[in-house]
Amino acid sequence: MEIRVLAFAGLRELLEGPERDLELPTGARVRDAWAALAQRWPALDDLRASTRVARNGRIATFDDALADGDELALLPPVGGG
Amino acid sequence: MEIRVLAFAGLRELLEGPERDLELPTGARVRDAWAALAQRWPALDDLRASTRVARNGRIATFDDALADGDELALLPPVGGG
Amino acid sequence: MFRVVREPIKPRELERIARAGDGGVVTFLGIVRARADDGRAVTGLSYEAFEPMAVSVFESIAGEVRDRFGDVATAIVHRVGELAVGEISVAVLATALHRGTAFEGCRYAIDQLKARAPIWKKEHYAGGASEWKANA
Amino acid sequence: MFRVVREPIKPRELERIARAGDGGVVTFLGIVRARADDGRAVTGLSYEAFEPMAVSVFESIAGEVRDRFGDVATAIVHRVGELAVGEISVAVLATALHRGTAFEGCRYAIDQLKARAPIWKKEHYAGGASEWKANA
Repeated sequence: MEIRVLAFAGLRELLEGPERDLELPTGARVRDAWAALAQRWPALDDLRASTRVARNGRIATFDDALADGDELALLPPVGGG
Repeated sequence: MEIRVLAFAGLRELLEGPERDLELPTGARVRDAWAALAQRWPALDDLRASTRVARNGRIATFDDALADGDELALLPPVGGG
Repeated sequence: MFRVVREPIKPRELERIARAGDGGVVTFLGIVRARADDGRAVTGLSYEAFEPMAVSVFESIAGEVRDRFGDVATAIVHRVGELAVGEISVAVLATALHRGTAFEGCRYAIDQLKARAPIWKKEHYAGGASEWKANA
Repeated sequence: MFRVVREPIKPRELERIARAGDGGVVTFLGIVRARADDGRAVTGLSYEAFEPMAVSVFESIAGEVRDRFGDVATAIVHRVGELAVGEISVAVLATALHRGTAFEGCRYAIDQLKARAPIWKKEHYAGGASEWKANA
């Protein structure tokens, strides 16, 4: 299956762009998407504890299952206001 | 001596105008000015407890002495905001 | 900026008091309501003030805001005359480095203004009656 | 009114949400400061947002304001893109029958926005360095 990864702020810079399409095996969870990205960008490993994720616009956990066509947003610590 | 009385809101309406010049004996206090006004407008008697006074722009008491040329403001309960 | 004015209040003018270091600006606007506290329909309000003393009370309140909450600049503008429903009767702006002090300063200033400023309000009701109304 | 915008924020536009019965309107404006918390001179900020989720968080916050404080209407507008020192980054307006609920609602909304809304800020410093800064 294929998902779309959205990255913001420092994560967007690290991933060299705001969007990445990611091919994952059926049954993959959020943590598998993260691991696939960290394989290519090892600096992600240090950022997992501070990163929240949103699946299709709603806050999710690293244990949540993914489905084909999902949009997975990677959210660094926020700084709005 | 002569003082000027300023009246606001309901007191202004009661005294039929925003300003009244008042002739008082030397040594008169705020309470004497009030009594002189209440002689002409007896409805003032009911309002004394709720009225604050300012002498030359500063909050005063009914015991304060007056001097020639003073400006005595009669302040009903406030309603600003 | 401490003023009693006859013309409509322009809230953004109060922002002029903000300093270069300020990061939070809190504004309170009082609006003429269409209903009195007792439910009667209000057609408009008249405000009057003992103007020099009102301005001096505004200045005192701003000083108390600094004493209590730190480095906060405060502006207070109150309108007098005839006001229609929906118009702004008072604007209080507090500006500070951080939002907490701006919120606290603005709240203190409007609470004190309502309790102490020599300003009076007459409510005009549908049907023609009117009444001077003190703050509770 | 819940928006993420690129153009300068016009705070008075948020007043449109006021209802006929409202007597108190409280507005918070966040302003770009010339100094970072660590004292470095700031030449400007870049904000970016996950826009649909940010708007949805603004709506959730406004619902929480009603649940907690009663009949308060809330508007939230956050700017993104490049902002200069002194410009408005965020405007939060709360309007209610009485001022107490408007103050509480506005304060809750900006506090929650800062904690939860998917919006990020990069500080640009004199000399050319820049850094993403999370809220404390």
